[in-house]
Amino acid sequence: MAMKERLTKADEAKPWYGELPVESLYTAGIAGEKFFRSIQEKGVFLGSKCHKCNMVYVPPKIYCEQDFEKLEDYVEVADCGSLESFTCVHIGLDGKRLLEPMIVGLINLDGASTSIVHMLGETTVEELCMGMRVCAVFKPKNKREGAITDILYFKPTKQ
Amino acid sequence: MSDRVGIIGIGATQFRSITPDVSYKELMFEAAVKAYDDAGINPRKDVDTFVTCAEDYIEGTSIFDEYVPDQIGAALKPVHTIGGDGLHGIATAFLQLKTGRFDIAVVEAHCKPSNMLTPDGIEACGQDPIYNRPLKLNTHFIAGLEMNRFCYETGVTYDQCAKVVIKNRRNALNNPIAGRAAKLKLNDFKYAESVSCPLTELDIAQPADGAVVIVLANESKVRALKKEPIWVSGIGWCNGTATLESRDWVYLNYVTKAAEMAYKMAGIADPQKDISFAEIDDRYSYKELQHLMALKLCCSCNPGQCVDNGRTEINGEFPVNPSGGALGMGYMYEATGLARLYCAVEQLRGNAGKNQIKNAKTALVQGWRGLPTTSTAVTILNA
Amino acid sequence: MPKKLKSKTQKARRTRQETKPQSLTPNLQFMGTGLSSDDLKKGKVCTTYWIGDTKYAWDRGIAIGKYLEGMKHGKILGVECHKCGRKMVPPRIFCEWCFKPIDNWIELFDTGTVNTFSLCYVTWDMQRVKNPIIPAVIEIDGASKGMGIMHLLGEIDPKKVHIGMKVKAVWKSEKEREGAITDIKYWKPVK
Amino acid sequence: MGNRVAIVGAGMTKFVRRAQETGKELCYEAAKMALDSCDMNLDQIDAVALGTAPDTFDGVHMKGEYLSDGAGAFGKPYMRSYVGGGTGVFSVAQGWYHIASGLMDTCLVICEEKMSSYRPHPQGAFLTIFDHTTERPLKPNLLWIFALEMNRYMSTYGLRKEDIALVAVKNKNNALDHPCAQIAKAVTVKDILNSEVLAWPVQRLDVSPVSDGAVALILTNETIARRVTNKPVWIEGVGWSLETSYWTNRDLCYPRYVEEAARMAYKMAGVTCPRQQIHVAEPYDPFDYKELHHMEGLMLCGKGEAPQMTVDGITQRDGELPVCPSGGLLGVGNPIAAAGLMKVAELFWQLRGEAGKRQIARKPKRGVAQAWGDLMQVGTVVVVGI
Repeated sequence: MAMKERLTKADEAKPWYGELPVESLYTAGIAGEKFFRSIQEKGVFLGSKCHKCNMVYVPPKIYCEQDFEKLEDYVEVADCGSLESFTCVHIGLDGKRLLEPMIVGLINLDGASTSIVHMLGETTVEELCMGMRVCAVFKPKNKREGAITDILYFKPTKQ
Repeated sequence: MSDRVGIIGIGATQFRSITPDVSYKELMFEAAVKAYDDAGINPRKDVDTFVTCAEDYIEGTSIFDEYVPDQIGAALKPVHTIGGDGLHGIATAFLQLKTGRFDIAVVEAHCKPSNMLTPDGIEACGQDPIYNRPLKLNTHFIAGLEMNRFCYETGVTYDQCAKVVIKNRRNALNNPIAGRAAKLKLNDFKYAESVSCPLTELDIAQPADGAVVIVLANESKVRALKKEPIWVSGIGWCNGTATLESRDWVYLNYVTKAAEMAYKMAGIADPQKDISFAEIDDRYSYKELQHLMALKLCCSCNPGQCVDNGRTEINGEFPVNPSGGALGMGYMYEATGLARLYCAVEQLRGNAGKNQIKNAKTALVQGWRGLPTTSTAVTILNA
Repeated sequence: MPKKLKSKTQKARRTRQETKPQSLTPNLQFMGTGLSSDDLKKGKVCTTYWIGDTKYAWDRGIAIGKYLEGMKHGKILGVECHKCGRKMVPPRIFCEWCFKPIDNWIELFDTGTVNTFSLCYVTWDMQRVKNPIIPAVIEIDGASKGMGIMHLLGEIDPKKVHIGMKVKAVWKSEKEREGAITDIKYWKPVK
Repeated sequence: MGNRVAIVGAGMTKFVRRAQETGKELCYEAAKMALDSCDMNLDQIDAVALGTAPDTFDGVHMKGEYLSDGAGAFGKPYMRSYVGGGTGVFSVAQGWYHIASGLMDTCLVICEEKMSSYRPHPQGAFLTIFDHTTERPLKPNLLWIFALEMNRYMSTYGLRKEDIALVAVKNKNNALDHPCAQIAKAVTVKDILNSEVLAWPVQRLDVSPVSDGAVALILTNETIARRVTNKPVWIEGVGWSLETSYWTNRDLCYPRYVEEAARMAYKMAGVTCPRQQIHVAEPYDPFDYKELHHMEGLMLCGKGEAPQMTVDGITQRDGELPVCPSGGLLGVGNPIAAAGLMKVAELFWQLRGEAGKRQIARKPKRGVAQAWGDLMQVGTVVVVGI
């Protein structure tokens, strides 16, 4: 033992309770502003295109993370795409089991080089498969507020 | 700079699921005393620079580096924090020693996850606040997405992932400081509760409390102290992307790049031949396989076969996590990589007891910073 | 009384004449978009809000555990290192300068001297208060010189607080004490 | 011993109270500007060293990881260092050892802070820097420790607030010439003494503002420095030191940790008489008395002598030893880590003669920048020269 002294009674071992009080207001940023306003107003996904490597970032960035070009060219991409991966989450943010599991997908929208993370709806996890076609379902226009939750979920489409 | 860097002292506490008998300072003090005793040095006189690895949210204290100097003997000395895995700390100490301005460096990492009452809530604060957090998902969802895609593309089966868990937790039975040893069977996985399919409870390394301190020195100092060091012959670290949207979910290029940097420095041409064993990150069962693949340490294109044919067992051709890994010893956030390194040094010194690998000469140690990051560090150690 | 500093050189205190900002070199362009408080309040830009669920139960451990237990009994405990001779508070199980375990526990007095203080008119989250909060570093009697703890002063006219003032702890009643630093309500001047 | 390390490029964003840009975007703007300033691109960067202070400000756990893509760390060795308020200047030391080790040829050093994210007021985040058991229950305010230290400093040397306020007057006026300044406003000693008392002796205008911003530097080894610029600024010395966290056990009137850090840096730089050999200083000035405190710790004057130097005008831009010609944190703004790095960027511009209207009269050959942080505990020092 590296220490001279130790606690020897179980009731001497006690914790002290506290928290990190963190409340934050995050701005969506320059690219995020364009992305969310386009969804809010037109129900259209915007990406930013790098003319050096042809990457189309969705959600957009003001820079290409690979070659650091400034991205100022915003392009519209489809609101449908293919399912790159999915999972069914059973544990909530509080660490407790959820009554209703949440299905999450990784969706590569047509025309985008990256894949957006969002909920999957109107489906069950058994029905899902890799590469499946899914489309965005938006909130009604008057309820949108310029956030990622303006998209309700993505749902599978029959081809 | 031809001067090599060697590890001359190691110290660690027991890794346990809770440690109500000591504060974090006392936990660090214990590991530090052991390490300095092992190195035969006095930290107040002999150490030139100290590096600690910590994250504020894990500690519950902002600017946590305020509270590190006293208990590791570093008051009024050059000390700083790296917001990284313990192995990033080793890389920092390595760089500092290589400048030729320092002789002895100390790296410390510790963790008390048992003190986090809301670990899921705390980890969620690591998600992107604009695009991911509003979905209000438990951070394990990222591992679920990744495991699903990884298994789909590589053909790794869930059983093979389960075998990683069985191997590591069994290895931990013979590791006296491990806190999560267990004897499991494949059948146990049938009843394991799903966390984020296909990920189950048993696939996730459960947290443990503990502290690790490592003492490093440059070659001339090693000679002066007449120590039998474990040499750090290669080091590499690398980042992928912070955003979930633009990352590759199967092939971890950042791990490959970090490994290549370390291999090059250590003069390793064929990692599978030149390295005797590996201690790598296994925060999640599939991660061990994914990391093996990225480190170019698996025998075929399907890393799952490495567990099937027993290649990664302690007595196999290429033992992986003979210590028990994070699955068997416990996941300790920033200290996880240092725990791997600690056990690798014990192996190379021939002190691994029942888990001792014969003729262990060269080890690879790798750490990953956990979700949602793509940040890794790799170290090559030589006896 | 503080002395007035006089300039020894010809150059007295100056204020600038020119006030027009100018860029470093003509071709440097600095980016950054400033927002007003209203821009955020009125939703002129897209934002998200998050309340962190970050709760902890920190293990008090050997040293602080015993310290707080002492508080519960109306005592201030310290520790001693025989090598450097320091009597320390708050207690720790090691001497940070000698890097060795401490030698023994000692009971200190609940009186002390104000090392420094402030009259604070804002709370921790910047709410204004009318009567100042008076934080101070109080050197505890019985400990080595300079060994203080941070605490609050009370029962005193803010104008009369001064460095070097002798103070005494005002404890909560035995029933109210719970083993916390707040078992001392505040420190009041000793006559 | 070691390889020589040079600063060859610098970039920064404006310091603003609330930035629309995300932290990542601020990082990008500063990094891109730094790269452009020396005609380099990201491919030529071997490693990225990031500095940023508490995660609670940006409100992101593992903030270093979160910022990585904007900081140009994709596929690169990347690490975040952290010593509270001292981070900004420390990050230069971090970049230095990356290159001095011989492992890297070039390193992008970048610091970012977005304090405005914290609600309701960024000051609240500082509650959590105190010890969770022995101090936080008293609901301490960040201003306390400064007020306690300032009071100790004033009473030890018998100083008046008027004389300390001169620092704020000088720095806020200097900032009028800084294009990135958040609160460029001419003030007088009277304004400061009449400003709201927050935590006596600390008043509203004694304090630097909370800010959002980012700063970046490009560091290279000697060979590359000679290739990309004809005006490299050399990192001659770095030093850092962390005092005990038992701050109530220390004498608060003198920053020993700054002295230790300065000694380390001066030794490396071969500086034996700082007052003669240093031509321009950028000590950390989140509060006006702090500049004085730190000038003493940096051994630019004797203990308790900094106020007289200020009164004598020696620290003015056209004085013998200009101090904080940038405008410092008091004038330009205080996005914690970025503010520290801004000081090194200022020295870079001053030494190259590119500081525009802020250019100091005497042609400086060597400068020192210093930052401070934690519980009045850490000193980080960088000496640069041409």
